[in-house]
Amino acid sequence: MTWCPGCGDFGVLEALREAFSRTGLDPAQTVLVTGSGCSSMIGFFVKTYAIHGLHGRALPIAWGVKLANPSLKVIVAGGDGDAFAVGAGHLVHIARRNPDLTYLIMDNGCYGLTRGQASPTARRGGMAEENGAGQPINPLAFLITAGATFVAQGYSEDPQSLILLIQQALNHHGFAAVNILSPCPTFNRPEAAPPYRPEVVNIEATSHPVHDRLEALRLAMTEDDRLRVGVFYRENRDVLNEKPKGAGREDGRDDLTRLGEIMDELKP
Amino acid sequence: MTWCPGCGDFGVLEALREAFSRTGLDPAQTVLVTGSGCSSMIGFFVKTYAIHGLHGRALPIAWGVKLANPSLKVIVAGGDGDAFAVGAGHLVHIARRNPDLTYLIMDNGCYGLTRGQASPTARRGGMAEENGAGQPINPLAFLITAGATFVAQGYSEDPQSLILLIQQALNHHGFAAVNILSPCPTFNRPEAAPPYRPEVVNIEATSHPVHDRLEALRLAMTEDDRLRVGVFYRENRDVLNEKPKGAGREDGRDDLTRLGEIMDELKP
Amino acid sequence: MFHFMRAAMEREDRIIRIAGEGGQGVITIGELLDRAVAQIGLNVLTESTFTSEIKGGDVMFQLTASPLPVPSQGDRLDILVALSDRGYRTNKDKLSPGCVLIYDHEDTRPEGLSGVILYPIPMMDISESLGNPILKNMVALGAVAQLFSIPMNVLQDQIRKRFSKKDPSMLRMNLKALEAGFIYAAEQIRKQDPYQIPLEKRKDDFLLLNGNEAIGLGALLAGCRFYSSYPITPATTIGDWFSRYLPGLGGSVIQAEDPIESAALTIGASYAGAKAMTCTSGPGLDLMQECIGFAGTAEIPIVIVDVQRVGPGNGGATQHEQSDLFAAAFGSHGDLPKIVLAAADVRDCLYLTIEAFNLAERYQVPVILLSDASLSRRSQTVSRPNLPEIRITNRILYDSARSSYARYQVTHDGISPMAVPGQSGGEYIATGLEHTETGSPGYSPQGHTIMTDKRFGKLDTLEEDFLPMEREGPAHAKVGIVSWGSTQGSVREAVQRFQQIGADVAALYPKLLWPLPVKALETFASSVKKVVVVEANKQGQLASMIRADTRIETHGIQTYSGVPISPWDIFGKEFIVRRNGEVYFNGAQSSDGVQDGSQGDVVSRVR
Amino acid sequence: MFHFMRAAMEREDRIIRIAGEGGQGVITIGELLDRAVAQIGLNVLTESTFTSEIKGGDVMFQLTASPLPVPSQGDRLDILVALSDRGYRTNKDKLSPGCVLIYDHEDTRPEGLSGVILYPIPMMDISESLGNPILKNMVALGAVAQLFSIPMNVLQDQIRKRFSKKDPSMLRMNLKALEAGFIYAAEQIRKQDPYQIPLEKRKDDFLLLNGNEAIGLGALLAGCRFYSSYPITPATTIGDWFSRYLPGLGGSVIQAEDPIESAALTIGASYAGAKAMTCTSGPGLDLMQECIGFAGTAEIPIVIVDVQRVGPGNGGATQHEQSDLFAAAFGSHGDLPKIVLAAADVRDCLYLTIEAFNLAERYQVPVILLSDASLSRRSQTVSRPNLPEIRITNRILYDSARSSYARYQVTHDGISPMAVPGQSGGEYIATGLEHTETGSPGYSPQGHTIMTDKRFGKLDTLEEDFLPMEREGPAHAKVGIVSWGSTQGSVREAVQRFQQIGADVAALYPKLLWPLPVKALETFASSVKKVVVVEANKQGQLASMIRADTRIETHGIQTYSGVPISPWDIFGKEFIVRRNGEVYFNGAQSSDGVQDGSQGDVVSRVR
Ligand SMILES: Cc1ncc(C[n+]2csc(CCOP(=O)(O)OP(=O)(O)O)c2C)c(N)n1
Ligand SMILES: Cc1ncc(C[n+]2csc(CCOP(=O)(O)OP(=O)(O)O)c2C)c(N)n1
Ligand code: SF4
Ligand code: SF4
Ligand SMILES: [Mg+2]
Ligand SMILES: [Mg+2]
Repeated sequence: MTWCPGCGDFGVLEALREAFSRTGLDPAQTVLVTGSGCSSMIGFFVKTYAIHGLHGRALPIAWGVKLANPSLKVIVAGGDGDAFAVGAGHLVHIARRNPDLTYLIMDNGCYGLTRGQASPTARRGGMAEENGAGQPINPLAFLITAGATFVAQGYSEDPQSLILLIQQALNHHGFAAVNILSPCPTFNRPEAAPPYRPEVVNIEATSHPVHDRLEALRLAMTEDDRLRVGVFYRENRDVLNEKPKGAGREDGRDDLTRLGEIMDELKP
Repeated sequence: MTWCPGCGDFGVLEALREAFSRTGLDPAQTVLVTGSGCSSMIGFFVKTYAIHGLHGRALPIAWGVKLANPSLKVIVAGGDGDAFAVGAGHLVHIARRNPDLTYLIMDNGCYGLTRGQASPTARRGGMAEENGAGQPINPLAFLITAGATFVAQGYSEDPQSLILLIQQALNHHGFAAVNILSPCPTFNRPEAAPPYRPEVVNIEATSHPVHDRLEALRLAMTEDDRLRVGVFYRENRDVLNEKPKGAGREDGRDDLTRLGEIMDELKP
Repeated sequence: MFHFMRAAMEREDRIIRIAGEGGQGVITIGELLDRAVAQIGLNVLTESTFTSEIKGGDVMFQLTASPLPVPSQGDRLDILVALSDRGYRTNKDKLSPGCVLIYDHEDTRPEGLSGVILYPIPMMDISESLGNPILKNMVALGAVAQLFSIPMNVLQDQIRKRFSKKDPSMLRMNLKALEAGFIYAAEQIRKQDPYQIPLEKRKDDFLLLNGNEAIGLGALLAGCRFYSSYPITPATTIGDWFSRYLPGLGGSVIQAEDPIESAALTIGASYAGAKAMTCTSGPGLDLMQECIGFAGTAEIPIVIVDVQRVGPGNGGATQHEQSDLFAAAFGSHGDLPKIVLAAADVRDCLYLTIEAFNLAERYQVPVILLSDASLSRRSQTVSRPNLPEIRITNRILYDSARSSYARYQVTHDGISPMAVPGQSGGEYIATGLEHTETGSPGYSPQGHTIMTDKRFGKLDTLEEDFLPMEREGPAHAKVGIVSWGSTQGSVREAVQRFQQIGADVAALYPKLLWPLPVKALETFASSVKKVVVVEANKQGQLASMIRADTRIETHGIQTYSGVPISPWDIFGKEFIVRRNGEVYFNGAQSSDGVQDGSQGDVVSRVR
Repeated sequence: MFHFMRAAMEREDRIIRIAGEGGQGVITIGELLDRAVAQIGLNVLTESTFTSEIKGGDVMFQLTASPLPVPSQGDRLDILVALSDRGYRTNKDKLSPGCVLIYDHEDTRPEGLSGVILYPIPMMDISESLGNPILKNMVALGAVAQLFSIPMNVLQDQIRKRFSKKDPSMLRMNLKALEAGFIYAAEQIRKQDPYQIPLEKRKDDFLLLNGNEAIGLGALLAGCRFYSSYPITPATTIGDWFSRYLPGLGGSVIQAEDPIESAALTIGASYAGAKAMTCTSGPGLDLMQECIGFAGTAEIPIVIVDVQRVGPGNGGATQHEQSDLFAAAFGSHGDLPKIVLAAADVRDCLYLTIEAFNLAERYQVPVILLSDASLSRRSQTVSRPNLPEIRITNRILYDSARSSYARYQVTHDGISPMAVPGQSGGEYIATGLEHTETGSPGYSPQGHTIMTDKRFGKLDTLEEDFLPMEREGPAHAKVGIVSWGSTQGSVREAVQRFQQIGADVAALYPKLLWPLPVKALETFASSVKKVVVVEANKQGQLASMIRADTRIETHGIQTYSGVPISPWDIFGKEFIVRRNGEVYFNGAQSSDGVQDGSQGDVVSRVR
């Protein structure tokens, strides 16, 4: 089991491995949750705990993992289909809750596994165009509006920036999403889909005001032939994956005592 | 079967009826599609064709109606839960395809029918707050980013503006959404939820540049105690509910001829 | 068959029904009465119906109080309290000679009731004289207290508990109205009926719970520390329970944005080691089927509660039906092993929820617990659980001392140790693809066969492990009833009546419905001449499953009217009782007259 | 039992298998061969397997060509073409004496094959000498053409059709490689085998289709003018079909963003009057269950095709299984009437799709058509449908001349006229809530009972209306096989073999699976001594449904290995054939030796 020769996902895997090792993640304390798709196979290629296979539900599964054990490092990875087609609703709701998760979206503008149909991010003029496609989703604008507190864009062919972006995402406290252009040479070939051999611009070099949501949106919505790589938006907001504040335990009473109290309340 | 006394949905129903009659809609040519929720009961109170009851799926059902018969006027109505909770994924995808539909969202910040839990638009500090709610969805920013080509906000207690907004939405060629603040006095009482007895500002009076997406987003994201009513954003874009361009029929050949040709292609 | 009715009426239970419209506070005074009567030490069982509109619509609340356990809502009334004329009219058919009617003579004019004892109370007048027309219900409650000797201090206590948090003036008004009703009844009504609420102090320590609360309590006792759901009637209040109590136990509660999300969250939480649950009703169960299939394939234990309502589609959100059994057992595509349990009463809601977690953990499968609309709001007293006695099962964990680990190892019983994130050396991938022992995608013909057998093989010992199942009646009987879910109560009551008249009827109440407890069913069937399956659905879903997996011929009593099956639906309609006390099941619904049992061989297979 | 095998080998069909790895073009040359052989007028049937990885993984393509109709993929090989050593090794067990092996001796060294005729071809060398190592497959195809007399001009034609749109240099290269293979075989290989592809011209006009294309064609012929789906293997290519042909017929095709959306779109389109369909596989079917329940309750006709794959969970996307029957019949919560059909071959895919639309329109219910992974890519020839002969049913429309209209009117047969938007006076609300005749929410006990009976009552006449069902074999037999879906082909072939040896076996192939065709099944069962249900799933899903709804005792042959059941799985493994030609079913899978039929009474109920 492997990807096609030249698949962008190889680059993402390499960058992820490198970022893991630089960040010093303990595989036993790390959970990588993926959905379904070529890109979601990445879970089979790492040595951490992992979950694979429910198309579009990687994010809520991952949030469930994190809620149950906040001490784990939880990473979500998968395709643009997983993130923006079936999974769009979850992304909208989980981003705004800002759990401490890292989401790596491997965006190839198509459904690779099912042989290349247009995904919601399919660029106009690409091979993968289908009936009634409409205007594509702008992944970065989508994530910023949804309420993600760290939004970046990477490129599988630009490993050095990508490693740094993944590292920053892993270190961000809150919901960090990196949309990674990761071409599918089999179904969405560079010569057919112009943005797939793009001129790369690293926005870190510019003076982009990374804490300004509207400026971030403006930049995200700027569409030309160039691929902007870097951190578009960043914010500090309450993180919601920790167990609810004021939760018991701290007061030293054990479960049995608490359960007894609950039952006392249930006397008529 | 009716709504609670004081429910905002009465005002929306009145405005809808008035807008229908001003627009001169033919009930036989009009389909009102709703989901599930108190607000979705509105389908039982009109004299048009209607569909009711699949929570969160009103929009794709409506689009199906329109695709099958583009000559119909198709209106979608329902709650904030229907639109932004279960239905959020559909909204994202259908808005960007810009079908010729009118969507009236009756936003009460809660799930009225199931007795008032917080919905994704529940304002902070309202009665309806729940565990892990996170930052609420900003309906207007959501709609604009998603790609709706007409985005407005109304208020059930401001019938005159509301009628005009619904009329404009009905006349818009493309996906027109009106988010209507429609308070639920039973579960989300004005005194508990500050935005529910808001100071109303009509943005039509200001010089808001309605075709500028970023300015529209800026205005949508401006959050204070005032309720801004009016058209936030408007755009002309290809409408995708018509049958695919270049579709047959025009060439005068009948189905039988075409089917015969298709079968010819299937000879080995 | 009137003599059977009389026999039933000689019981010591009292049934009081309050009827009116949405917004009148029917449920409020019903619940106060319920709590008061329970507090003084009686067994209670409540039944209520209303529609899902928030305001308006018929509402009724019924309370049965008895020194003995109350099996079901019964099929008669002793006392009807009509808060409105509509409340009176929709219920007057239930009034038989000897019944009491309490009503407001300003709006209601009872006519043509023979032998019914009438107690008119000017509820609206009194309420308005206190300055608030909304207090009618409390006036009625006061009158009820006076007429049937319910201690006022207990009622006042309950009212204080309920209203104290809200504004104190409300509390005062309500207490005043209660008293006004009491005084009016004492001064103006001459008691003509024999009913009193007996004052018996229960000696055990007990709780008062409805079905949904019992599920919540059961989950907490089982060790559930993660809960997520999306609101849906009649399951919603289980979420309220967890929001109230789970954070205090260090657990997490998430109101998800749709049922799929809640199921996915639950799967993630369980993978991470938490005991996790989600609750829903039919439409939500449909949406969760893909997640259920994933959990089953990846062998992640989860508990799903389905509080059934009228289906199909959105159906009737507040109404009663037992029609999700097929969907629970067969709904997710492919060959998927899972466990389906059904709760018959509030006590079951508590203990079967614990069992659901135990089974999920032991077998690493999705466990679906079926409850229903009636049970969700049925209030019953339950002995206080003794915490140390509760048996808790936890999943078999990977032993990190071992050198190599294959998550899906094919073991002798099919159950493979599970690693939990944090355990070093246990890193594995859980996948919904068919897989090898280590979790890699595995597409070989042998592989899929072996893994399918492994997953199903886990449940081979289930019927022996899981015993809860009740049988009652004689060891051999002409007719053996099989029933499930809350219908059990009415069957139990019907069986009691059959016994009173010396008729030969036994009953079996399975709690494990899937995989079907074949041995127990066949043993039961071999002890009776005819098996009659009683259930509240059209298709005879359990009967169909029994026929599929056993050699038993089944006859069916099915109702699908949105209200629970009553004892009379069983006792009265479908059985032929001969003078000598012998009883036969008459398969043909429309047939009447006494038939000989030997003619009853016509099989009423239910399609 | 080797003599049975020999009997089978005397048939006139030829089975050629091409095996290799993903990316080698196995499927490409398989399809070219298929089309060429079909074009010269033979009956064909193909079977292929591969995994869902895009590159790499085992791939095989098998073609059976015969002057007679080909019922199944069979269970033997005549010719194996190995494009790689792995392709050789995974298939060598299939080679028996007299078979031909074509391989590249540079990478493959066949050993220990007795009696197999070896034709080594230096495919890679030749390919590389043409400047492109990717042409190995075409070299092999050329050799095959030469060795088994497949007319080169026909193959060249097919290659031109396939490559002409792509770059012309590709086309040239491929033709060159074909020729090189042909020449090499002609010059270097001495033919030792007796195989030739017979040249028989079919007289009828015929099409070559796979199962998914046949579904697409059937839908167009039925009048389907709206299609939406979300890609999912093995259903995806049905979407490709509609994208290609439906717009030309004025219809709409939407690639939805998830399976739920596609089902909702389909419902809306049908409400508006279009015949509408969606296609999916198991995980998508799970997600659609809520929509299916809505359509059933609101009585909106829709057609859902489920191309089954290995389940549960994501299972195996490209692999074969028949395990979604339970989910199709019972998956949506509540008591929901619906119709489930299953296609057995490519012809069925075409005509049952038409039937699915007819039934949906007539009964206003959701109709689920089951196909499967094997069928989805099985290529077969089908006589060209005669358009004017195809019977099309349309929904009963509201008559706008009438003065009043109640959409859900309770009629004698339960079918109520439907209004379509645009019809004045027909305005109504379709709702998933339980409702009255006019569509208002209706919660009365009588109301729900009546409407449930109405919805189920619609299907009372279904079994009489819908006849497609085949029976074969003697009028009375010792063993009667019931089978469904594409397993039918292997059963048919097994029954032919039983007939050849004079054994007493009949078979019934129902196409309507739910509601179960009870009468036909019982008539069949009464004509045989034992009923054996053959299906590719673990639980014996159809067998279970038959036991539930009929008095038939079933025995089961089930495989669940991800590949189709073969004739030998039926003919060889589970039956005991005595010297006199009598045949008994041996229920116990592990038993061996010849048993007397009278001992076979042990019931092998399938759990
Ligand atoms: C419910 C459901 N629908 C459809 C599928 C089929 N499917 C699997 S992956 C996939 C999309 C893959 O696209 P993407 O997520 O972008 O991943 P990629 O293969 O492009 O990396 C689809 C449609 C599925 N597994 N489950
Ligand atoms: C699949 C599914 N989940 C849950 C429900 C229960 N439900 C019905 S309406 C509703 C939310 C109502 O909120 P909203 O859409 O805002 O409408 P409102 O009642 O506030 O007008 C819910 C959760 C359902 N009908 N179906
Ligand atoms: S199909 Fe595309 S996305 Fe999938 S592995 Fe191949 S190149 Fe990568
Ligand atoms: S509950 Fe709220 S939204 Fe529903 S009808 Fe009453 S006031 Fe309106
Ligand atoms: Mg992709
Ligand atoms: Mg709402």
